[in-house]
Amino acid sequence: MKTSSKSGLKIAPKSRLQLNKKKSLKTPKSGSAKDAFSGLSKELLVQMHDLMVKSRVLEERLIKIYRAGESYFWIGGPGEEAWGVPIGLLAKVGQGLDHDFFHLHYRCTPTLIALGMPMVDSIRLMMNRATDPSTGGRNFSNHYCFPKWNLASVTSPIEVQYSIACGTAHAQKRAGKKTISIVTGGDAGTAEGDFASCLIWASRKGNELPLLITVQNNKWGISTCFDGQHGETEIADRARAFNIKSRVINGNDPVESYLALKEDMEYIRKTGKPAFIEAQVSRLYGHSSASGANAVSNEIDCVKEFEKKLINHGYISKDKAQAVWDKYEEEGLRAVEIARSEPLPTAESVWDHIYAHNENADWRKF
Amino acid sequence: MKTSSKSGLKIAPKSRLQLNKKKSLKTPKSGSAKDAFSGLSKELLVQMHDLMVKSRVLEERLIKIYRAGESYFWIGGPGEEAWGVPIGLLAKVGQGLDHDFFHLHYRCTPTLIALGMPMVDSIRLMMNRATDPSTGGRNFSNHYCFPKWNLASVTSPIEVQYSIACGTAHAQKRAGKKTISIVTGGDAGTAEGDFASCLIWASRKGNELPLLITVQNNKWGISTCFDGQHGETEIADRARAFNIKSRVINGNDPVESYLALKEDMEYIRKTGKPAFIEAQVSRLYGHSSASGANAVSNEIDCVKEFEKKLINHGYISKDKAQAVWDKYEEEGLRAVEIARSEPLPTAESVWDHIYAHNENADWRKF
Amino acid sequence: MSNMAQAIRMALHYGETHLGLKDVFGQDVGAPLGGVFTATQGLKTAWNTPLDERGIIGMAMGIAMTGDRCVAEIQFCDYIFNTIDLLKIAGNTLWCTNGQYNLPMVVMTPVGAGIRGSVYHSHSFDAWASRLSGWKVVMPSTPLDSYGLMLSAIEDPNPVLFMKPKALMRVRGEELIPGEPSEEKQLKAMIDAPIGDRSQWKPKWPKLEPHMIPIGQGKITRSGEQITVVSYGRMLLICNEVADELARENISVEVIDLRSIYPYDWQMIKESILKTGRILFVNEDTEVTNFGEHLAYRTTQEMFYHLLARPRVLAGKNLPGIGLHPYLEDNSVPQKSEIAAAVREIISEVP
Amino acid sequence: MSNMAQAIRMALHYGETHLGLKDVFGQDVGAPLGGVFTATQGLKTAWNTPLDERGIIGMAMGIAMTGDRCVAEIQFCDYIFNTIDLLKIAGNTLWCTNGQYNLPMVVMTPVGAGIRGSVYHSHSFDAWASRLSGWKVVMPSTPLDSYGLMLSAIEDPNPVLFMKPKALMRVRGEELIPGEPSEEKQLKAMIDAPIGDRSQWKPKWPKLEPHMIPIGQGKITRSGEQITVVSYGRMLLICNEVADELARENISVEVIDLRSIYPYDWQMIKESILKTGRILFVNEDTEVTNFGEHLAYRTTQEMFYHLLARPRVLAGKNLPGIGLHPYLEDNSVPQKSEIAAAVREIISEVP
Ligand SMILES: Cc1ncc(C[n+]2csc(CCOP(=O)(O)OP(=O)(O)O)c2C)c(N)n1
Ligand SMILES: Cc1ncc(C[n+]2csc(CCOP(=O)(O)OP(=O)(O)O)c2C)c(N)n1
Ligand SMILES: [Mg+2]
Ligand SMILES: [Mg+2]
Repeated sequence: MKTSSKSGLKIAPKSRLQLNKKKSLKTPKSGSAKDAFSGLSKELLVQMHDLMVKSRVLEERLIKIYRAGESYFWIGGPGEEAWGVPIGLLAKVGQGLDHDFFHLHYRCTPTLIALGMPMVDSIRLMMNRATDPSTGGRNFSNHYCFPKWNLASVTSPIEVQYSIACGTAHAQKRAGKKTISIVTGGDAGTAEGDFASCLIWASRKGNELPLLITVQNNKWGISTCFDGQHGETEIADRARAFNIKSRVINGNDPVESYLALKEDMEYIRKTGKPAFIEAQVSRLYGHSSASGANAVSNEIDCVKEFEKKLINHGYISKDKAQAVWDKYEEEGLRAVEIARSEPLPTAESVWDHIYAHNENADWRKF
Repeated sequence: MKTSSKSGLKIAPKSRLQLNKKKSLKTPKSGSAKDAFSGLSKELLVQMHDLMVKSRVLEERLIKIYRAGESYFWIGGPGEEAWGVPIGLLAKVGQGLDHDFFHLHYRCTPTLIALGMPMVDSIRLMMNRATDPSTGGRNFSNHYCFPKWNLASVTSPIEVQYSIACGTAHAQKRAGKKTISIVTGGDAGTAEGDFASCLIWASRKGNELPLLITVQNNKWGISTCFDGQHGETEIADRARAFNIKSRVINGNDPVESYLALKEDMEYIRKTGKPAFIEAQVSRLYGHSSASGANAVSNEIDCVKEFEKKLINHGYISKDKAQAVWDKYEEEGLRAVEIARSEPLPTAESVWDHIYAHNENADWRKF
Repeated sequence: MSNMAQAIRMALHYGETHLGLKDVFGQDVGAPLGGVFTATQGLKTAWNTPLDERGIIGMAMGIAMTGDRCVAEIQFCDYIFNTIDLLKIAGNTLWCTNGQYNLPMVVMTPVGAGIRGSVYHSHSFDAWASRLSGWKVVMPSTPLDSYGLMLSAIEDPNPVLFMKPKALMRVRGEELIPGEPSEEKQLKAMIDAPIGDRSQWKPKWPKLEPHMIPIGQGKITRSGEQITVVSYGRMLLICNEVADELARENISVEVIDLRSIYPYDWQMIKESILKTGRILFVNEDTEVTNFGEHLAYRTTQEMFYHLLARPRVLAGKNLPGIGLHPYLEDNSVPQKSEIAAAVREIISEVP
Repeated sequence: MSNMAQAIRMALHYGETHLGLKDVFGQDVGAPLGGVFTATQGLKTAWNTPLDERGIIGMAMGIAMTGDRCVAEIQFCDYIFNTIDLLKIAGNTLWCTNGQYNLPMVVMTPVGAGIRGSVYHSHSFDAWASRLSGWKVVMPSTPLDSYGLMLSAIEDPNPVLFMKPKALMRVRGEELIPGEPSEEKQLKAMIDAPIGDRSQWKPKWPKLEPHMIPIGQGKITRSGEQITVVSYGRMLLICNEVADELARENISVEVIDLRSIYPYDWQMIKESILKTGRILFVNEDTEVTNFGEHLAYRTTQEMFYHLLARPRVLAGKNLPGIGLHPYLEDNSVPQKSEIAAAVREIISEVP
């Protein structure tokens, strides 16, 4: 008998878990391009496309790194670009109570890209480099942390971010700078009590919190599908019960996402009260590398759809669009090379940062 | 300095915490007595009055025992008689999956009385006698446990009964005997995640549970009042979000309680699906002995109100009513004497019943 | 002299006026009650939360993430056990983020038996807490220490668990809090909420002075030569009593109030053992996988050749709970007589 | 030979066909996945729950209250820490009701490091679990033991925590499960779910025989004379390897697979120490307030005058988490070389 410790975390690696779930593709609305994109400017649309592609290319690069055996585990956000990018674009970004706070789950690469994270920083995390700015090689891919953007550390335990977010929102309300906290998470995770806690603490009459509560509903929790696990018609109904402004949107549409997020962020800043958005999104590479990280063919690909629509309406040419993909493909490749050449965390460093200012926490040295 | 260990648990003993909260008393409806009591039979009404008085007299006896220094702590259910007695009367009572299960909180004396618990058993618990059938002198008053009635042990930690109740309901559904589980708890406790868990697990589409979920809303959690802690208009709104049959009732009215419980229990037995009732009740002696166990004057006393109504409608005479109080007053006094003469738990018994069949659990004997 | 509840209240007041403490919150922590042990009466930053321990810890973590200082209360440590995952996250956030997010938060919670509190108002938490890496963990035994440790806890950039021995909340100290009026009655009139209607009441705070007790520093409460007894919280006071009683028989007991469970004052323990050669660790948490066993194990490892007797741990029996009747409770957690007996036994052990 | 995942699956199948097991549930435990480690594939009683650990434990407690048998899974023990209060209640219900309600339930959960699982797929739980009074706690190191312990766990009238060393889930044993076909491939064809569409798949179960391993019984996996090494789970296999390697140098190591953490086989440890005089406890949970410290403390108390060296504990470092990069993980939990070094050190200690 032999213990295996070489391969990364594997969960039933080869089973195919996807049920048929192809949603009908939206055909571009007739009328002017402006109408088709609800009046959003061409610049913004092209920027969103650029960021969505960048995020997608990056995630696919991470998967390739995993497949090449240069990382132990992949989890990430392909399928959430149309939803995640607008969040990063719309928030008031910076450090401290004058800015918005982010409490994101592990599919948040699109938001990070929109915030300005260079690809290499995601790859450093994926490849557990000492230079990984989020965790120093300590944690899984997509477990980002950037205090300079008020981005709380992404945690593996599902849903805990929902109650922590109430704390930053509370401090923001007290500071009075009209800043908000934003929390994201999955549909299955709403079964944890922390989701209910968030709704409760955010909506206390007279003590409401400036909190944008969101759920990315991809209809899956690993292998378990939404149907059969939920009694509520929409997850948003649970927020409505608390008299929270709530809606369900098509998170595969960046325009709808942008407009809904914009309106709700403004509402929160103005009223100091919470809002809730359930965004229907896709999960384009299955749950994680543990389930194979294989591309699925029966869910909407928001990046491709959006690109097609931009091309159809003449906002971008096919070639220009392709060039965006190529540009990031190259950036990704270069980033891998950079990361590969960087140092690994040292064994002794495990004792670092247990206490602030590296105060000793090793009892052998008390 | 000296450590004090003689007095029982005291919480800010002498502060007076009640805000003004007197609700308007209902005057008896005009019309026939049958109408006034929604068609319930005189026998049933008189029986309910009898049990409600018995429960009240018992609780007031427990408080006297506390004041006399013969117990360390009191908590209980004066103010929940109109709600708790019908539960005990309507359930299918017995042991095992052919019968209903009870998961009650610590104000459930009325239900226990309706189930047939003799006063002395409550007093044995209050006085920590070895003969206490619920805990053998190990736990606080009102922490009842009677497997012969499928009555799960009342626990101190708030709200955990809500998820445990899903388990008995699940086993009941599988057994197919149309029996149900009943769970009760307070309004403040609904902020715990377990309340949400219960709604989720009970209402899963296609996997619904035969569970009567209830909340006794007395508008208080110790010193904290309802207002300012809740965003939902009614607690029932939270159950509605899960498409659970839900309603709010006046739990100070035994007739309304009886009819609502009857209808909902039948609905659950028939459909195998959950139902939710929020019952508005009073808390007539404050939270517990820790806050003084003093009678409050600004909340409806459901026993007195019901008795008045019965007298007004000629269902019982003043004298007969008084006789009920006297009968139980005397039974209570006798029961105290019985309990007082009974043995106390022994020091060595702490090692009993850690494992089933008293298998040794003391590591010194491994 | 103030009792421990008043001392903590004064520390929190000092915190909100001098140390940037912005929130003191928990179940029944705000007006009108001011905490089930009155430790938060009259504080301007105190507020009542929903009945949701997980929400309370999450709120504290979020506040700490913004850099604001807060003290969150779990009403009884008996009810903290549904938050262990969050406590672990609070303790590992700095480490997981490679030093980026420290969480300067304080969680306070009453612990221990001694008030006939039955199964769910008698739990201890020190053994559990000692397993929460990334936290600092303290437990005072006197009002002055609770004042000093609370100030240090508020100032500390790390999460600090402040355990309040509930049976000591109304016990008065022998030392004045700096700034406290010397008259007990005067203090009471100034800072205890009145009986009855409190809606108009406001405390009159004394002019308090800072008094920081560094986390990680123990205190020798009785000097002795023959044996070292290490304890904290409620048990510490009993150990003091035992030492005083045995002193009358010319048995010389050194008592160390550890005060901090993590980081702990190993140097103080070590020096004392070098002197006495015999050691007893006393606490009331359950005995299997107990923090005292860690200290005893370490003693065996590092002091083996200095020991005149086996290191000993006296802790709560490994039972599922502490029963209500005194016969049960008293046979579940260490009693004075048992501590005295253990001391005698260890002293009479022939190496 | 089956691997541990298959062995557990077969035990659960035996349970549902012979021991009245009615529910096997948890996140992704039912079809189509059958558990993140495939340990519940093809079981007729397996079902998927909401993503709610507290709900899972509550459900198990309720089912047990009715007398029905169930096995609940927490997907990774890293996610069990929000249920400690419920686990405590499951453990104290019989005691609190003075013997009235026993809860015959099994909770199984993967534990430990060894798969590069980073902070939240590397936690251990044995030290924590040893503090849950009222529970029985087991951790197998081989497929056959996991089969036998699971059957005993299902039959036991008490709550039993069954820890699955996740790094061993795909490791094959050296002994056949009674009834298992001798051909590995044949077993696979019979009970492993196919790749791709599984909607029509049904397992063909071998005719399994009962094989009960009493909870509380250890097993000597290597006989030796110079030192006793006590471990369990993943670490046990490494201890075996160390014993085998040192045997080549004529160092004689006795290895005990404790298998049950509570109740534990003290008689076996004691007898072995009487023979060897030297003892090392190995586990991968964090080292402060560690179950090994309890065993070491007890050894010091009861065997002091038989010891030729200080009892020693080798456990995980007291860190907030286990980092992803191998350099971090390998410096956080005991490695083979460290175990071997500790053995050499203890053996060379001069009494
Ligand atoms: C508390 C907790 N329980 C279990 C897990 C294991 N786990 C990781 S992801 C996942 C499914 C999450 O589903 P959902 O919330 O819908 O998010 P999605 O992955 O679909 O975006 C589970 C069960 C976990 N990480 N944390
Ligand atoms: C988990 C938990 N937290 C805190 C407490 C302390 N506590 C006991 S009763 C109570 C208030 C309960 O209020 P509610 O749920 O409304 O029930 P009520 O007492 O009003 O019937 C609190 C906070 C507890 N018992 N359990
Ligand atoms: Mg999902
Ligand atoms: Mg209430």
